[in-house]
Amino acid sequence: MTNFSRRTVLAMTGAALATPSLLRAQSGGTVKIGAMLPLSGPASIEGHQVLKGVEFAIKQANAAGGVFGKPVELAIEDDEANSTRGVTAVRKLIESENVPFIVGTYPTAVVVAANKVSKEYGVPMLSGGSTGAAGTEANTPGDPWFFRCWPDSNGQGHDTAMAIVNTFGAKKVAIIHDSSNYGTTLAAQVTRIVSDAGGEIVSNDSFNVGEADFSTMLTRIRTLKPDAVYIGGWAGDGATIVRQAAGVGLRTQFVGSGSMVSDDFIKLAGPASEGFAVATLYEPSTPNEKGKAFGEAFEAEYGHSAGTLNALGYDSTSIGIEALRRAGESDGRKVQEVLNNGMADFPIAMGPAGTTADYNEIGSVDFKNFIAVIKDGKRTLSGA
Amino acid sequence: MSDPILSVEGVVKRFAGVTAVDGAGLSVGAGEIVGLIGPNGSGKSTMVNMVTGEMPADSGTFRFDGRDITALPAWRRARLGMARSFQMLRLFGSLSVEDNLLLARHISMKRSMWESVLGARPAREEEEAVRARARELLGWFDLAPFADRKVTALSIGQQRMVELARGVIADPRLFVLDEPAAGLSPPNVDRLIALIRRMRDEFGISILLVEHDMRVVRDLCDRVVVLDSGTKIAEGPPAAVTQDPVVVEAYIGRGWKRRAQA
Amino acid sequence: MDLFLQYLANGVVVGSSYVLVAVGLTLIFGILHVVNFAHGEFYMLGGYAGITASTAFGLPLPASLAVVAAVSCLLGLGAEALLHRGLKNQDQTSSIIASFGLAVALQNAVMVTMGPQPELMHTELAYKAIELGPVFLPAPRALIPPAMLIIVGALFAALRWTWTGRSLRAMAQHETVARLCGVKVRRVAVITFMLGATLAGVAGFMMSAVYMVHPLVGNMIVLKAFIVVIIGGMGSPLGAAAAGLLLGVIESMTSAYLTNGLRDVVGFLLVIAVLLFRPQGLFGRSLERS
Amino acid sequence: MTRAALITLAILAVGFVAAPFLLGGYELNVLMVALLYVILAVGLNLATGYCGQFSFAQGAFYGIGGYTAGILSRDVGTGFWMNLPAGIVVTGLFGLALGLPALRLKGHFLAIVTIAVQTLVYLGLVQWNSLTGGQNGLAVPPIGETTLFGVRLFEVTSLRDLYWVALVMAAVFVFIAWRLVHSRLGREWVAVREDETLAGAVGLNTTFAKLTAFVASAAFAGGAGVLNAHAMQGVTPDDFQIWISCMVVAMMVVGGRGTFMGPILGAIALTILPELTGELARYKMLIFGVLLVVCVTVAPEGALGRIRKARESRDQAASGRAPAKDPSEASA
Repeated sequence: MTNFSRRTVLAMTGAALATPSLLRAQSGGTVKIGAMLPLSGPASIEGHQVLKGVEFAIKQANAAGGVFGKPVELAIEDDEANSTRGVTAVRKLIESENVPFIVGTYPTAVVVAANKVSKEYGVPMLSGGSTGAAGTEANTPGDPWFFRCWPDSNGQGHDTAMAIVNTFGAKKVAIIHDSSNYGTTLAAQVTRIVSDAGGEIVSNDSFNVGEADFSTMLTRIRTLKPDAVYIGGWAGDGATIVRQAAGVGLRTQFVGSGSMVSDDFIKLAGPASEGFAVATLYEPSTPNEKGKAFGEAFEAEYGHSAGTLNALGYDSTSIGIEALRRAGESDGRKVQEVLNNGMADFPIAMGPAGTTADYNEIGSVDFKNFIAVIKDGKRTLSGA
Repeated sequence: MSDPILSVEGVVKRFAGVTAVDGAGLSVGAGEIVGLIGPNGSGKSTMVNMVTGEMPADSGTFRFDGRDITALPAWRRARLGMARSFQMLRLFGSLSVEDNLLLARHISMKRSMWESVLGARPAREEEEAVRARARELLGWFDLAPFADRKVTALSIGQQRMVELARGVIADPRLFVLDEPAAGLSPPNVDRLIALIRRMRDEFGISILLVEHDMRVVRDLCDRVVVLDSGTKIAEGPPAAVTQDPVVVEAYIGRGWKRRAQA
Repeated sequence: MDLFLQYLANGVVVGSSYVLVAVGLTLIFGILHVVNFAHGEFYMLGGYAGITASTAFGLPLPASLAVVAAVSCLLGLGAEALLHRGLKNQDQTSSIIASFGLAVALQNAVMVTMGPQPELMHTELAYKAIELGPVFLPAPRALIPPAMLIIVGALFAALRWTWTGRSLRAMAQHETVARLCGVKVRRVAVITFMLGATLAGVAGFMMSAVYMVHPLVGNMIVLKAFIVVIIGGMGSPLGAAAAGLLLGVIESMTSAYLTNGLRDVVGFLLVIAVLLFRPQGLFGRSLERS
Repeated sequence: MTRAALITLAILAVGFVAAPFLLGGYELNVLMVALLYVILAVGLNLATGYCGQFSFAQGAFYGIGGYTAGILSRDVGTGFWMNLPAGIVVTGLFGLALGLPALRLKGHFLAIVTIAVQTLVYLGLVQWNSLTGGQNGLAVPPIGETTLFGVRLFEVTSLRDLYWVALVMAAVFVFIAWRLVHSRLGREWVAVREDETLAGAVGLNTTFAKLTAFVASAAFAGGAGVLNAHAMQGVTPDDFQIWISCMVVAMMVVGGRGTFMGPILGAIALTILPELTGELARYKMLIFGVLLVVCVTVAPEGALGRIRKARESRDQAASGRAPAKDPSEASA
């Protein structure tokens, strides 16, 4: 036993010590970039969608000849939507894979913890779906290390609220949101702005992610006769709510949050999705040329049209790759400089026509969200 | 005889409508070995479990060493000086023989638990003393070579001895033995009888003995209490009680009748 | 009042769906003393099997149902080997850990093969509705309570009047005695698992026309089912039926008259209270805790 | 076992002390996380492995420790060295509260209550916005400068410094666990696990034993939680879901519950191994699930328990069937 346990421990210690050298073995023929996303755990569904956009961007870049004449290779880490794991993952990507930038991640809390570390190393991060304001607010103005090429959830909340009040002329608004960071912050923002604009919030309900039945809540909301119902959360729950609302006879203007309008949503919500509106960062029918081209190429590749999460993964990654190309070498600090000052001319797929990766001093790109409405089972842009 | 160490009066215990013990009582004097016998299902085990506090009684009073212990749980009764063995052997299976004894001695250790956790010298010395005492006792029970052995590695007969040693090490006033001879070979039963007598004679432990083996009862007991259907049907010296026609009827008569019915 | 009835009806519908998942769990828990955390995955896989059969292969409803039952039986067979036979002579909590491992493995296997996006079964029924006085229910929802009644009724009858059913109940009482009375323990265990898995699978299939199915859907389902099993008293299908309806209605009323955010909290508080003050469950007879 | 355990501990100690001089930040980070899990698993082992009281709430206690640090930092302005004892005490009290149901419930009923408690704590962290900051969680300052009576002692700034703090804390907790299980209290825990009725019959206060086991177990998690909060400079509810509890249970089970070294090695192995999956990362969780099932079915006593069992049966064989022979029978 004594011998055995000694041997076991030695083997284990040995394995632990040998790890770095194994992992440091760099492949010479490629340029590595990093991505960190929640691929398991509570946010894995979103993580996988963002990943698709990331992979598509790399595919395109490699088809166009890669960077520095070498193909781009993705080093991917799963952060499990957990800050502790996220910090470890960032260190691994930077130390073991020597990546010059990291696309990631989806949960804002993990972004905040991980970006502290990546900044120490001098490696910038580009949002992998995190939209919470806290991500960019943690940046030092003028020297951001976390870049998000779309407005934060406050911007989305603002645009949504304005659409509810102005485009749809709603006076009485009911709010439903999930208890995630994303849903909660959006709902708070919409509530504030609708009230400021003279609207009345008739109810405010939260639900826990994974809840499947909303019928009672929706029945109660029906009695309040709202002009509009706002849903903050992810697409699956949004589709369920819209379908169940039709089931309980609640027929009014539904407005959702960013990632909700997608073909999946229409498929899942069925005819109940008719008239559903969102303030969104991306729409395949966008007037934005880059976005249109991306949408077509994406659909040709994967057989379904691109959603917001695909688009933002794509944009963050292609911005990163272009910044790397302009930096001239695989160096995180140089890439950060380019991102901070030298990308204002680079068009992106999201946002209105002519949107570029023109980051402001806290690393955010602010543009007006589209208002997308589902008409005849098709996604259309309102007023575009 | 002075005041009894244990006196039990008017105990009633019902299980889902069946009355297992119905107003029975018994007492054990200081230094006395009292047998508790009766046919199967007469309520002996229930009685024992109520005496030691494993099972609450529906009514009745229990006095131990002049003190009313009716409301006390088993562990408080043990701390007052009541030890027991179990009909179905019960030992801390994953621990060594010595540790099994040690645990039974925890109650009389003077040093606080925290001194033990901190590893303070007085606590360590006390534990060493108890270990020495455990080894001494194990020698007494012919178990010295097995002190460090895991208790389940011992034979059933040896495990019975560990149970006795566990009771003795606590320095109890009363030792309740629940069928200690069950499953022992005849030579071992002889040894058991000798050991129990020595426990009383050398350590002054009073004993309440539940037993089926009439030889053990005859050889050891000063007095015998006979239960049948939860009531006391006889009491007295073993020789007298075993001649009592009521007792004979309870054991043999009914047994014979039962056999005839089957 | 009309509104109250609608809330009640919603609660009954949701509660019935809990019952369907929980009856299988309560059998496995009550008869074999296996705490099966993979039960939510039986539900999830039933949903996926049904959707694949009916959508991808275009099978009619009865054939899809047969596919779901077959897949579930296979799952039950495998789960029994792992969680019951494989863990003989081990303490009670081993099944919790092993079934948790099984749940993680199944979830991620589905995540890898089917992808993370939610799926929904489309039926023509979705566009029909039933109105009973003031209560309005879409057809797929309205079908859940009667289906629950039929399934639980059939199960109850089978347990009562068939030899296998009696064997199952005997096992729940005392395994050794049942064995002595000629009950084939192994066979009963396999049947219990297959039955439990099939009930969960069918529930997942039916529910996939109402709620969505995704790889992680089992997490919440299994917790709700455990709440129902404990409130109802383990091993009691009728207790589970009553408790499931009760939980559904309580959740509905919490959502209607308190706040929706507390909906899930109520169930867990109820479980802790029941276990502390009435461990045999609200509807169970006293059970020996050994 | 004791000698082997000491040798193993010594080897581990040498490895962990040498690590900062040999390894880069990533590997050091992994080892620091491993140390946090060591504290969690060793703590859980006190209640579950030694005292036999199953708990799926270790992740909740981890969170309560972290949130105690977060709330104190925010509302009182205290630093790490004040938050650490506070977090341990607060979490210990929560452990006491969880111990109360354990006085009445056993086996899987207790396990399910702990699952309910874990879920409730998570929902509480999410929904009690004013106290916990809801989904956004709380920011926690770094450990930073440490002073004693105004004298600057040292400063924790880099990962390396943090690692040392974690290593010292883990060593202290492991030492405390060692003292606990080798004291009278630890022996009583084992007695309760082995046979609660018998423990009562020999006069042990089983209520006290169970409650102390739960308190100790939770207090360990609380300590780890405070350190994690300051190391991550923040706490969010998602970091303390039931998933973490299950992970800690897995570490303890895979290593060997009720053995001293098992949970330590289990925690280290299950933290390091997933980092080595490389190309298999996509199947990481799938592998983990299968591993858990296999481990419980094939070696339920865990790796170390398995080794110990093998040694015992070998010893028994070597001593020539001694237990079967009863010397008293021979002499009679």
